[in-house]
Amino acid sequence: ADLEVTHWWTSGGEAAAVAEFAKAFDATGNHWVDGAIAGSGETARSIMVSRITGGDPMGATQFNHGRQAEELVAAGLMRDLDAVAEAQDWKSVINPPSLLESCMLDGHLYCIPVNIHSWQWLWLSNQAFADAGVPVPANWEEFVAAAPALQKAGKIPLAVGQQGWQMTGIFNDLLLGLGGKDLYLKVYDEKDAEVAGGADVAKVFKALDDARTLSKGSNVQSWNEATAMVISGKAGGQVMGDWAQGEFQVAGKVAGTDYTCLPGLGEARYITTGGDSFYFPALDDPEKSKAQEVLAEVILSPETQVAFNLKKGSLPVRGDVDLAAANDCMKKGLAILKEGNVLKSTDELISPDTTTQLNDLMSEFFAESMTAEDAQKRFAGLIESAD
Amino acid sequence: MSADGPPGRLFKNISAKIASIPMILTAVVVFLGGTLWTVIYSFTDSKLLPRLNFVGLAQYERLWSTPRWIVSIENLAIYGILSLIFSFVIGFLLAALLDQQIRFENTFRTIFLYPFALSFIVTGLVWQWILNPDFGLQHIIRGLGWENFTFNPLYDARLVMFGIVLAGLWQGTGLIMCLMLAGLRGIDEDIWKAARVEGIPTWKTYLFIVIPMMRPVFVTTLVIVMAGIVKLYDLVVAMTAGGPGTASEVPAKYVYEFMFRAQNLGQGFAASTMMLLSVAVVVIPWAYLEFGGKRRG
Amino acid sequence: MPGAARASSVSVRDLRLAYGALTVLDRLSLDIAEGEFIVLLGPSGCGKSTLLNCVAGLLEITDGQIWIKGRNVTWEEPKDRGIGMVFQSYALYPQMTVRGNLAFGLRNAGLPKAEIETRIARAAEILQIEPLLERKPAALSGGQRQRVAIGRALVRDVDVFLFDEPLSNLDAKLRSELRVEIKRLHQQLRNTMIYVTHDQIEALTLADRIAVMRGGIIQQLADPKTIYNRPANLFVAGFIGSPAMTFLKGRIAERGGASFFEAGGAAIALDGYQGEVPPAGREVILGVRPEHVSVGAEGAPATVDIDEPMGSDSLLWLTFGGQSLSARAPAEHGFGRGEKVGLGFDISKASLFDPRSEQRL
Amino acid sequence: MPGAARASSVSVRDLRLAYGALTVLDRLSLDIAEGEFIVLLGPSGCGKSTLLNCVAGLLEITDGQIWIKGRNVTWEEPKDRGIGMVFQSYALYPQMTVRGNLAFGLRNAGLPKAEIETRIARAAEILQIEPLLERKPAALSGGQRQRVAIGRALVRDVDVFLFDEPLSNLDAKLRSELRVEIKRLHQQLRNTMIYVTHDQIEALTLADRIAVMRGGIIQQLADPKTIYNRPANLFVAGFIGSPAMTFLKGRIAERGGASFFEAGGAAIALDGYQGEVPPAGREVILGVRPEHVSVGAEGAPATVDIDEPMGSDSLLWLTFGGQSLSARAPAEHGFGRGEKVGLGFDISKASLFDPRSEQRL
Amino acid sequence: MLATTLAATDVMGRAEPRGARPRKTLSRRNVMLYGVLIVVALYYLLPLYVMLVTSLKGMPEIRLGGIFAPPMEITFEPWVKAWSEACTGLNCDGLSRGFWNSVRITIPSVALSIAIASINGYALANWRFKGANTFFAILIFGAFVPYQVMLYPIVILLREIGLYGTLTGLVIVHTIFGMPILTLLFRNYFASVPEELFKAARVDGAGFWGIYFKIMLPMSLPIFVVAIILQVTGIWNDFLFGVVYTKPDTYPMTVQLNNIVNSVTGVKEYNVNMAATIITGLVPLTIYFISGKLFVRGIAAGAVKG
Ligand SMILES: Nc1ncnc2c1ncn2[C@@H]1O[C@H](COP(=O)(O)OP(=O)(O)OP(=O)(O)O)[C@@H](O)[C@H]1O
Ligand SMILES: Nc1ncnc2c1ncn2[C@@H]1O[C@H](COP(=O)(O)OP(=O)(O)OP(=O)(O)O)[C@@H](O)[C@H]1O
Ligand SMILES: [Mg+2]
Ligand SMILES: [Mg+2]
Repeated sequence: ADLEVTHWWTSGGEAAAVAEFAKAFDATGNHWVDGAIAGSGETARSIMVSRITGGDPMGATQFNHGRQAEELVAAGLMRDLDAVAEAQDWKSVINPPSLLESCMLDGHLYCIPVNIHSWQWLWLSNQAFADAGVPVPANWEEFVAAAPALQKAGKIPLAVGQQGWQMTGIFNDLLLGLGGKDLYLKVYDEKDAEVAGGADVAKVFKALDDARTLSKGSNVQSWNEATAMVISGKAGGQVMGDWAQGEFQVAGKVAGTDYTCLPGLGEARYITTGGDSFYFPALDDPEKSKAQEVLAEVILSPETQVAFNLKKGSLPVRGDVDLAAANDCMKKGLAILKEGNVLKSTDELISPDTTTQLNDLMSEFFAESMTAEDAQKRFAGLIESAD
Repeated sequence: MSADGPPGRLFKNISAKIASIPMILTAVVVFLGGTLWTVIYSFTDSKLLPRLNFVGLAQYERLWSTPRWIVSIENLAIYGILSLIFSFVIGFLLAALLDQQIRFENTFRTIFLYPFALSFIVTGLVWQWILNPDFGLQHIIRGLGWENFTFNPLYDARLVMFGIVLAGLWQGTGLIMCLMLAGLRGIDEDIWKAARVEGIPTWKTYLFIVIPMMRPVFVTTLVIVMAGIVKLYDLVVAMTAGGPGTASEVPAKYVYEFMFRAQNLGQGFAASTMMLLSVAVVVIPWAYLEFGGKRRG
Repeated sequence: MPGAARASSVSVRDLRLAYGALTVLDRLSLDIAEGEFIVLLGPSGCGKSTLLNCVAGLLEITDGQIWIKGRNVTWEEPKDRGIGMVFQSYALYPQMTVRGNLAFGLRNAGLPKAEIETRIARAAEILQIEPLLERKPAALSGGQRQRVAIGRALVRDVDVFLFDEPLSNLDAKLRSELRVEIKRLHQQLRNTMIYVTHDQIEALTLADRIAVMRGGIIQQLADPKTIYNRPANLFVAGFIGSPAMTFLKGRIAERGGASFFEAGGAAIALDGYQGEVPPAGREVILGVRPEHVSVGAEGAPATVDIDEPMGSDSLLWLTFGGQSLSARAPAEHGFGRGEKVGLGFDISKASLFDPRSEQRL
Repeated sequence: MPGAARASSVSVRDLRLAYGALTVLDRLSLDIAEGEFIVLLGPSGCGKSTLLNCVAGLLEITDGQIWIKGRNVTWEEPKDRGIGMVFQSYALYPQMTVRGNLAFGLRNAGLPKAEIETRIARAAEILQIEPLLERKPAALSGGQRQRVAIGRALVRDVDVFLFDEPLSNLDAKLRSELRVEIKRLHQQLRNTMIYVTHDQIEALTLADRIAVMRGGIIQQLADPKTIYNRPANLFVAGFIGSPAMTFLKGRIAERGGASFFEAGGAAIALDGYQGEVPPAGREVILGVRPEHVSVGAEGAPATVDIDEPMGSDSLLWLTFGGQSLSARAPAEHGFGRGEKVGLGFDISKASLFDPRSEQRL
Repeated sequence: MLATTLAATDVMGRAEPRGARPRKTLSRRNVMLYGVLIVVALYYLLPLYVMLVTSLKGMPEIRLGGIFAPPMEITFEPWVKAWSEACTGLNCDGLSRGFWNSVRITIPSVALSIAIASINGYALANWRFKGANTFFAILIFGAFVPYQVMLYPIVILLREIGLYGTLTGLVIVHTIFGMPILTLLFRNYFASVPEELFKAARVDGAGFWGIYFKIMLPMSLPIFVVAIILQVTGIWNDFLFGVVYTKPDTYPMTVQLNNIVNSVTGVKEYNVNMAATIITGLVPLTIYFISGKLFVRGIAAGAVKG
């Protein structure tokens, strides 16, 4: 049957990756109707929610796993996948298991994770540093230290797209990288406002202040434009999730020689396991319902997982697949995953409402002359009222 | 009353009433109903889906303590005042110039009007590009030798609203000009002659005689312009997405994002209610003046 | 009182005005004496307003000259020509009070405040609009508005007044009242006035001389009595007079040394005709006004068609010699349809026209 | 010919019409006989059009009844009332040809094609608009448009014609022509006609009976002669007649058994007055029309102010007994300003009014 | 030019002013007037020029900067790409698909919204039944309501009447949101039609619809032109409703445009974006250029009388 799938994977690497899903699904005799919506997940999600609540649901849709679809599930608009999960024994193959947990509500499975995305990467342009005559840094401190040289060479040290979520990403990475796992969990899991206003987080805000200084002059909007600056050597580096990998790949760059990736910003070797997942709205048409199950199976099959994640630059959700073809950076990520140094992503820990407020705070901080102290004060307040 | 009394009043003009059903439905169900619905749900803690769990004024308290909302309001005020003033002034000036029996009037008018045919998305895109410091105006002028020339409104929090006004004016003044031109053409030729015979300079004639006479045009124009200002959204999204930071946020965007992105319908509805309230404050007295009297229509 | 006798106040010389290819006025000349009241009369579209606007300087002329008070003003701005103008639509500034309307031009000319006040007071007194000074035009009746419009010209203290159909937006009663007022105003001020109208009653009551225009050409320029009693051609004859002059087609006959006008078997003696009676046999048109036809028991026989009572008297529509003819009779009579009557003609007030050239003979 | 004598064609009973709080017509009753030509005359805003629209069914009345041809039509649609209506601005459908305009109502009524053709042909013949049938209104002159508008009412073959100032947009000449035509039409068709105007000449020439209105109230309903010669009150007297009736304030005196009107030292004998002369000492207003004042060398002394020539005769403005008075004189005379003259009054045509009640005595 | 100058001196040479006052073509007034107009016109044309020029350049040339420079080498590649090759997700057929969808959406929406608004305006201006003005005031209030506010109630409304996601639903949404301003225009226009015409038609036995179709409609060309222009522009350019109330295979052109513009593969392909932008704007622009004169006339008829 024809199944419309909505998602916001429209950049070069993403589109190539999603094509793998479509290919595999079409091979089963069904037809993947592509419903890509450009302009970041924020635009797309509002449309998806409207359509589902409007009574005209698509066959399947992307969300970030976590709490974005919580209420839709609670309202009975999504179907559960318990039967398929049982048959395919996903419980044992999905790694880390926390991924499946975040798809569960009241003991039922409502979504399937399709990949693991980690946010904690610093991407560096080897060429930019060569031009500036300094060695490629190995961690955040070195990066900050190298910045003046980059600036002298007419480069922008840190490329940042002008969207709140990108800046929040930087902050969270610094929080986990410089502050460590416990601090991260205290703030986001326990929502401890005192800690959020405390000295440890103050250090993070200091670092964020540096990042702000280093990013002056990056006049781009979207994340992949920022990545393009790194690729072309106009900027020294970018803090961005592993999906940036896809852009380097599409541009034909080789990890290690053309660019360098530092997971956990080269500091603490932790990654968060956010990622994308697919939800399946409840449909009346039994034929389509069947197709939904087929799609779920196909997405999680080992072959598709490998093909998809190689293109996307993210990590597969199955522990049992072979990623020999993976490049340098991916292997670094896989290694951390193996070590079990994984944490829940903020998407799973805080509500979209809080996320939005956080994004606003960060974009304000980056755009204006707000002091680190003020920003922290507001951050603490935000964590206090977070849900 | 006469012996064979009047037929039911309800059936008087029955066709007119039937034909007005779409309008009545739209007015009552969509605009009035939708507004009421929005107001009611603004007192709840609805998240992704609306639910009637009342929390009193909590959403409003939060709204008015959110810096982004305050910024949005300020921005709308800046944009509103600037674009009102400039679109009226420029629109009127252009109309006055075109009214001088010039040659190529059609050509000029078409040039001034064509941006109106484009969507805000397109307008935003083009101006974003022209104002882009690395490609656009700033780049060009620096290239011409003024190395220190800086005109980078879209990435400067203090100037960003002006950049948006610039694009908004480019798109909207053509229509205003058309309205004004129509108004000017509606003014009695004799008034001009009378003023000339009295030796009143042209500018004075415009200022003291013609402009005061164009009140109805100004009212219509005001309605159209204000409606556009309150709804300002696409242009901002296309040009700056609210950035840098939250420097170019506007209320409509706040509403949209809280309803759909932040999945906090209650907050979005509270913000909508505030917007509707301010609109009502403007529209209701106007409607009263316009239709309240015993004027025809 | 021909214009040449007095100093010429306004003089239009060989005026030509064309809108693109359309020539509206061609080689028009007109001399107006100091203090004279000239009325431009003619059907709609004949170029009256155009001529007035040329004099005012509101239209750029194509060729020719315009002199006012001995000065060639052809290239001068309207405000420097020493003219005041009153428009059909009043053209009052709606947002100003009456006082504001009167003062605006003066203030603009930089007159001192006291002087402005004096002039407004004088004009308001002349026009009796003192109680209205603080009202806005919207709160005035038609006649009051017209008076303010005149006042606006008055305060400018000019020598030449131009009126473009100032009364045609008003109803009949008001029109006749204001007509008298304008007449009085002229007698009081003795300015030169050029007054455009297509209402002949206005023309006849107000004018020292009337210029009857058609198609941009002045057909006749003369005092009202001459225009009324000795119209220069068929057009002027038919245009002036209400109810209109009746035209009878016929030919000249001579019987016993006396000339007769003959038509459809009926004959009218032509002695006493003011002008040259053409030779017998010539085809002519006889024009005779209703009030110069007397209806009685005796005279040329005719039949009554309609008796239209008009208050003070009645208008009779008759058939005379196979042609239609109208006559005025005292209202008392009351004639029935088909009644036979006899007609008498006052030939000294009638006119004979050449059917081809349409000129009076 | 009072309405009661014949079958009543249109009957308005206790009509009340209010726009919100503003009552325009209040308890107005009017009976119109079959075939009668009624003119509603009155100043602007007095409610003439309102009354006509009520009869036509275009306005919803507040209270009262309207009967047409013995049928209560108060609640019927305009098209079902058997009326035809002609409007001031012609109200022709601009996008249809003349034929289309005439046919529109008939087609709406579902008449067969042949019948429509016949009726149009007949109306076109009566109104002499056959050559215009295929033109659009924009290509017609004012008079032709008016004729088409009448034709549109004509083809509907109705008993009652309603005219709302059908001639007031036309110029004087055309107006007088069409007036005659409407009169002819009425004589030919003998329909009931209700005709609104504020032009008294129209009223006087056309009407069987005139209803003079003011402020929504009928002041006098009578035939033109009565209205003209014996106006019911000051308002009617002043409103009818052009140039207007002159009013002189004074009081009644008795000398030698004869009653006199005295004002400012001058006296006018009142014998022959049509009506009751009040007792001596009573304050009255004497109304006298200009044409009932004769100007000569002898009579009551007066001084000439203005001599307004009006073609066939002149209007003299005089000072008589300290008050202003106008008189009509033959145009020949020519009086100078300040000239002393003597006046004669035709008292049988004059009226005396009570200054308080303003009613005729 | 020379001839005029000669003629002018000739006139000046005469003793007395005669005929038209000599005027220099380059008088100060004209220089000012046309100077200002031309400068402003340039400001208005600049973005169009930039769009056009950019859309004809190749990416390497764009990277050189100089957005105002004319293309060194004209290429139609970006146009082809924008029309039929640009990708969004997996769909690589550019704007071409969206074009026909837009046509399919625009035509019925324009037709229905104008039909309803003109009937509303007519009923309001000429029939004036009780309470009509109240509804109209609410409607005008609706003109100010940000679309985002109504998005949710309308989603629910359409869901309840089962039209969500259908073309009919979208047409209804456009009709609803076009109604306030259009009704205002039509009402003002019909109110300026002489009332006597309307009365004459009633006496002639035409009813509500008869008068509308046979009398009012044929007289209203200018205002219909204005309405059509406003609606075609508004609906063609609409993004929000198009994206919320349609599905991928019925996405209008603007959604495709947004997708193309926001789907960045490496660097932004400005030339393709500009080409796509121009192509999208072509339909409303054409309508403008064709009917500019009628537009002003219609505006004069519909807007000026308050
Ligand atoms: N601006 C113009 N362009 C072209 N032709 C014009 C213009 N103004 C007037 N005309 C023409 O010039 C002629 C004379 O017009 P004018 O206004 O002087 O007539 P008028 O005698 O004042 O008529 P009315 O009694 O209707 O006011 C008319 O035929 C008219 O069509
Ligand atoms: N729609 C309306 N609403 C309120 N008042 C009205 C309306 N139409 C007319 N009037 C008032 O009713 C009164 C009578 O109006 P009507 O039109 O009947 O006068 P009229 O005698 O026909 O005057 P005219 O000679 O100017 O046509 C006027 O005072 C007018 O202001
Ligand atoms: Mg004129
Ligand atoms: Mg009336």
